[in-house]
Amino acid sequence: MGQITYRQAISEALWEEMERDKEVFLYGEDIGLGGGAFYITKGFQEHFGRDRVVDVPLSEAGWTGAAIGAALTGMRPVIEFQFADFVTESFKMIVDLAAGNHFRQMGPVPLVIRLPGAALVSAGPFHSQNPEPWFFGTPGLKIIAPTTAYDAKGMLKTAIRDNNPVIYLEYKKLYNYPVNELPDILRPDIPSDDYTVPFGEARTLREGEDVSLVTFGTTVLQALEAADILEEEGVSTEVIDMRSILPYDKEAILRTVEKTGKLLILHEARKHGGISGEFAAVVAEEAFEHLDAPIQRVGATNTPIPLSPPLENAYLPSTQKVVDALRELAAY
Amino acid sequence: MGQITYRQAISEALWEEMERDKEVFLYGEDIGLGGGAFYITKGFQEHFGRDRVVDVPLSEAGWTGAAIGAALTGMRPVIEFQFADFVTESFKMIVDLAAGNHFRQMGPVPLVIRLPGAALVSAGPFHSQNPEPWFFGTPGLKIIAPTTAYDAKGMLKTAIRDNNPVIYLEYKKLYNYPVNELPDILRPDIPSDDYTVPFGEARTLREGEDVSLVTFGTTVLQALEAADILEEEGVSTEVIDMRSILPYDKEAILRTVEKTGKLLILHEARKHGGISGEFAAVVAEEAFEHLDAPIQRVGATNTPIPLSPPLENAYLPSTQKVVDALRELAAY
Amino acid sequence: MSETTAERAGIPATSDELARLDYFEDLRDRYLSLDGLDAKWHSFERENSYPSFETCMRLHYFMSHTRAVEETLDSAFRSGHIPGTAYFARGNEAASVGSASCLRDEEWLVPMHRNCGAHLVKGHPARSIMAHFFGRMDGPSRGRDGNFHIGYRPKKITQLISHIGSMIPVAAGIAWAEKARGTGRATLTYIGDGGTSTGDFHEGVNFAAVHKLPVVFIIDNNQYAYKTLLKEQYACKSLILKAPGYGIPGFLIDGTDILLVRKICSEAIDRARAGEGPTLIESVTMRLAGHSVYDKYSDYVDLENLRRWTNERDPLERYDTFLEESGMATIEEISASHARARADAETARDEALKSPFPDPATLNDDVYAP
Amino acid sequence: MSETTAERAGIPATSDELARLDYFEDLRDRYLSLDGLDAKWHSFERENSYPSFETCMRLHYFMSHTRAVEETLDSAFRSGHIPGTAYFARGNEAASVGSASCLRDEEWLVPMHRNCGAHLVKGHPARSIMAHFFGRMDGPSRGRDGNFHIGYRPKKITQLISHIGSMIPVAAGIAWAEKARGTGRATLTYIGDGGTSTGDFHEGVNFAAVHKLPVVFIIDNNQYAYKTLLKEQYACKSLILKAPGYGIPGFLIDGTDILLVRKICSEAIDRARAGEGPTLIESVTMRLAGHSVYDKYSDYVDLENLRRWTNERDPLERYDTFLEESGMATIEEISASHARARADAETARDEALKSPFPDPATLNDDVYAP
Ligand SMILES: Cc1ncc(C[n+]2csc(CCOP(=O)(O)OP(=O)(O)O)c2C)c(N)n1
Ligand SMILES: Cc1ncc(C[n+]2csc(CCOP(=O)(O)OP(=O)(O)O)c2C)c(N)n1
Ligand SMILES: [Mg+2]
Ligand SMILES: [Mg+2]
Repeated sequence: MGQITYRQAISEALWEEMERDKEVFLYGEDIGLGGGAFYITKGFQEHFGRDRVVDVPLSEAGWTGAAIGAALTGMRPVIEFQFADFVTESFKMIVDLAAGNHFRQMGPVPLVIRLPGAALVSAGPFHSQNPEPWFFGTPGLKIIAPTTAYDAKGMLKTAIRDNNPVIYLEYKKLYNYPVNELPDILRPDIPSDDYTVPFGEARTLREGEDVSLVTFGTTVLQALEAADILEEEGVSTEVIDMRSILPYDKEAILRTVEKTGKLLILHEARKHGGISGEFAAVVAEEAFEHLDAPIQRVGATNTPIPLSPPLENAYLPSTQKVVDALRELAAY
Repeated sequence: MGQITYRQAISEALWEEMERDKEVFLYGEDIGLGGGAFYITKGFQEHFGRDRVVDVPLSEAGWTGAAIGAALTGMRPVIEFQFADFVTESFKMIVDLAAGNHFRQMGPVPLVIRLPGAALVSAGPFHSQNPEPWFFGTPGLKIIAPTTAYDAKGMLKTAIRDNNPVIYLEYKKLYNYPVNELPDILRPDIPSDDYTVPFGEARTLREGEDVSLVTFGTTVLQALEAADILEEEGVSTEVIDMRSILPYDKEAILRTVEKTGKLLILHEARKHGGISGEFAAVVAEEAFEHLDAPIQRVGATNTPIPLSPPLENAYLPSTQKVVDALRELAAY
Repeated sequence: MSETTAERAGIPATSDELARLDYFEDLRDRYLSLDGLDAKWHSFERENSYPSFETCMRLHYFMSHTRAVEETLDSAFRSGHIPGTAYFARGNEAASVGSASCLRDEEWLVPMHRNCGAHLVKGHPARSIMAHFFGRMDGPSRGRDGNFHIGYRPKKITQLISHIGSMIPVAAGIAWAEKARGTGRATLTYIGDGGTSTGDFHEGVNFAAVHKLPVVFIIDNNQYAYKTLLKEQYACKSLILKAPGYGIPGFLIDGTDILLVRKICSEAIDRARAGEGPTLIESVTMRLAGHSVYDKYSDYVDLENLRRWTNERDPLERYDTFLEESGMATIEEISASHARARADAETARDEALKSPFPDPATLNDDVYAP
Repeated sequence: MSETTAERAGIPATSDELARLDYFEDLRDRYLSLDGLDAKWHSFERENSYPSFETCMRLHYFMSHTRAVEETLDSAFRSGHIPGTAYFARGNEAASVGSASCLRDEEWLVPMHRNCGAHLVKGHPARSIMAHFFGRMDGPSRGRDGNFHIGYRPKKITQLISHIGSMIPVAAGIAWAEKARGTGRATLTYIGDGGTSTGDFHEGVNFAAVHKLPVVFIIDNNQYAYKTLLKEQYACKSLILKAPGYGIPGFLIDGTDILLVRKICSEAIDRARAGEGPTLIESVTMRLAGHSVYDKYSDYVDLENLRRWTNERDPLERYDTFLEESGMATIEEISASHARARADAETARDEALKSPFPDPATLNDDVYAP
């Protein structure tokens, strides 16, 4: 039992799974000798050898395809993209090749695709993207978005043991986030024993009566801050961390809407074309009777991600924007 | 003035634009000597020469990138993917390179991306896909989905004259659809003079009072059939062809919801993760007060596209499914 | 700069009988015209390396069976039994059968859409292939896919996706797994002349070269990529000139000569098994039919040249002649093999047509693996 | 099979002084060790082809200015003026300046992230580069991007996207437009050793080769791709062995020797202008600093080797020595050039720091072109 960073959690999950199952191996640029851009696999190559921690040529489509090939033989590759943004190089391999393989009766593709994504400070248009909207509509894929170290570790283990291609979103901003600066609810103790966290189950971070706030990823932090602020104003906000995006916990969304009648969906990705669209549509279809107010969504503005701080701040969702939306809903 | 097929309309638009502006040129596999997989450019190379109708190596990312390069110098490439499905090869080039270029102050990218898409009969998982969900969330792109020959011709001209990358969806099923089998509303006369059709304006195919049906692409046919059936049952359906998906005519959607209070969104792409999610979310946010029933959506099932006829039929949206949804809405 | 083309074109790592520097001048044109090829391509010393009678007849049966299966499918298509389209590979029987016949049962085959013969010789039953084409439940994809987008797990054959090039990295990855597990097994894959232009080809071959993987890449150069000519596809004189750029050996062979194909491929596969890394083989053939059943190829091919290839380089006829002239088999033995090959194809079709269409209720099965 | 490696490695189309067959044995190791390179790389007969004094001093100024601009940016980073990160290219000054100095004003430059020198010599003002790094309105992207993701339209310089390899097809397409318009202009682009592994590299070079486009591809082989070594990146002995596989000429050069770079590049650019098609040039250098300002490169580089390259192959020092020893310039002239180069960099920084940050209200501008 103890407290570790999000980065350590990912690192530990990889290490433990590689110890547990020798068919688990890693492909990635600079992950061997260099330990990876974010040092997730520092020390791995010394321990597991060059055949299981593989520095690959700069060719994402090639090694994604190779990982799929290895997975077809029953191995369990975990591939690291240096930045989530570069997953566009392998789009075809993931969406066309890996995702439908089992449906086409060609066997499972146990593949974990690690994507260090989302905004850090001023990382610019190609080192800050939220990739989930690109993949969300593809049956056969799973998409996971852990925000706590506990979930990061437990869900990565689940991903590695899953027999399907899993897109595992990592939040660069959280890698080295000081544990003691996190709200308590975001730092559950990590068991010293092996544990896993199932996919498809949302986690209620905060119970509330007046408004529901459904989110995932980096904006979990803003959601909690905003809920605190609203609390002081006498508005009780229920905050739900989806954690798993595909499959997603539809029941959890419908339940909270049933309870509060008011829904705000929040994510770092752009609002336009974001996953919140699907969530809102499902609620508008299946919980229409329970809605007491327009469904609101907060996400990034509809522009590419800019680099310069004033622009980046204007682009990203902020606690203030969340507070405003919650207030509006509460007042409705 | 006259009637031509959808395929002829596309062909004519290309021909006339190439005559009008010598900076317009074509890249595509087999488009020169062979006239393309669907014979859209048959006879073009003889007339315009090998420098303007270019048979390219089998390398979509390469020639998409090359087209972007040419566009940066002010030329106006129109690129043909043999099937829309293969656009995944060029995903990065379109989403990362072309789309944000103007935002990054690096000048316009006047590029038209022609994607022969959607289901034909039993074309299987890789020759039947609806690509728009992959691109819908990318600012800087435009996405067009004409269903009449009139729109196909007029919007392709608009696309070629536009200074932004435009994804131009073509429906293989409509290419050679016999003109006299189309409902009148889907075969407006083609002017003999040059004309264009603006982006971002929906077209009301049928006025109605009870239910609104918003759609685009191949399902326009099913929408009209279903509306006929409902008419006989005394339900009046308003049918709207979006035509332009990005930008899309939000006002047209909000207006029809205001009028009928009941909305069905229909497209051939999968319902889950389809563009209908965004449309529904916008309505749930901006026209909530006007909604008298849950927003319904009909689209393909949440599986990859299968080939064998019984499976393909089960997969695709059908007139029956549209009728059922409309009935349910009307009865609500 | 001094320009001595022969020096510059320096051909690396081809089998000595086949590679001469001056040989690569305008090779792309020569493929088409056949001029000058005969003398050199025949110089392969087959006498010293004839396979056994059984092997020779097995190869014969599978080449003939391949032709028969494709012709049977073609007429099934004309009778409306095939939903969608179909690609055939008339002219590529020797290249497919000769190469895949070198694989062991436990080794993976990663075929493309012109490798019907590879499927068959690797053990994929014709009935299964036909049921797949017919969209039936007994096809390996249970109706989810069709055409030569087909694999067969019981015999370790992968299914390609349509996106050309994609399977090259997959083959490299399978070979990576074999190497990582130390199995000593080789992997065999194919790519078209068009496919060599894809980024995936480059990334996959490079990956295999860097990791010295046990994989053999055969370029089925049938001189067309749909309606695109070789000169619109690449500018080098032969595609094996790509081999030194990956640091691997490359061979150029006449893909209509099954014994030559088999000899070079088995050497390459043995090197792979021995841990000596990948090999690139360019097998030159001619696509003797349209790109697909829908293709009006007379619109764009050089018909005179096609006629010459058909007459002079039909792999089956060449092999019939060889078997007979070498005294390896009698005319009767040869005819009996053809007859059996065809009868088996027809039986397979009849059986496949009895397979049911998939129940729409199965549509949602298997999107996810358990 | 007989294995005579030298024959097989047959090196095509390299300049005669630089290419010897046996030269390519283990070249990747030799790059690292420097062993055996000196003798041959110095054999270039410069005496016959010295540029004019003015040109020599212009090259000197821009190499020195490049170093000064990057060092100024580096210290600006340490002072917190650069949001995000920054890549520099210490060691690549000769390759960047020498090559891009051959371009005419009206010709396009398609640089990568180690080509600061190419920007500067092509006419991109240091002030603009710095404002870009500082995230200011006066940078060419108005704060939308930063680092060496930078272009400059007034001087026909494209902006790269981060995805390595993507710009190779773009350069080919620009060259395609030049050819289509019959301008007789060349296009120049760069790619790293790592970048040659990308599918885009392959597709773009092939496209240029097939269409004989007026473009020159320079491989900036600085022996590292971030933390990845050459032997993990490719298995051939030299990357110019890829040239014959595309049917284009290839040259291997010492990228720390600016006059050599300039000579070979200007020949290649002249061939492009004359309609003779693309050229591939491998310019070997060493990345003398970390991958980015955040990189702890001492973790993974061979420090002894780095020290040798720093001492023996610093492009600026080599050129200073050459200018002096050849009598081309006096020590005073050389020092004055350095001083001006640095003063200009510092002035540029001071001016750039005066540029305002973008107003958040501008965020939504320009998503679409009018
Ligand atoms: C990425 C991609 N682009 C386009 C196509 C359409 N297409 C199918 S086969 C073919 C030609 C392939 O040529 P080649 O690789 O030479 O193989 P061949 O058909 O001649 O055996 C093309 C362009 C495809 N399947 N995949
Ligand atoms: C497609 C892609 N994958 C990964 C990266 C991350 N990345 C940035 S630079 C770099 C190394 C590039 O090496 P090389 O091409 O040799 O250029 P160098 O930095 O050495 O000049 C990597 C892996 C990237 N930018 N693009
Ligand atoms: Mg071919
Ligand atoms: Mg490098």
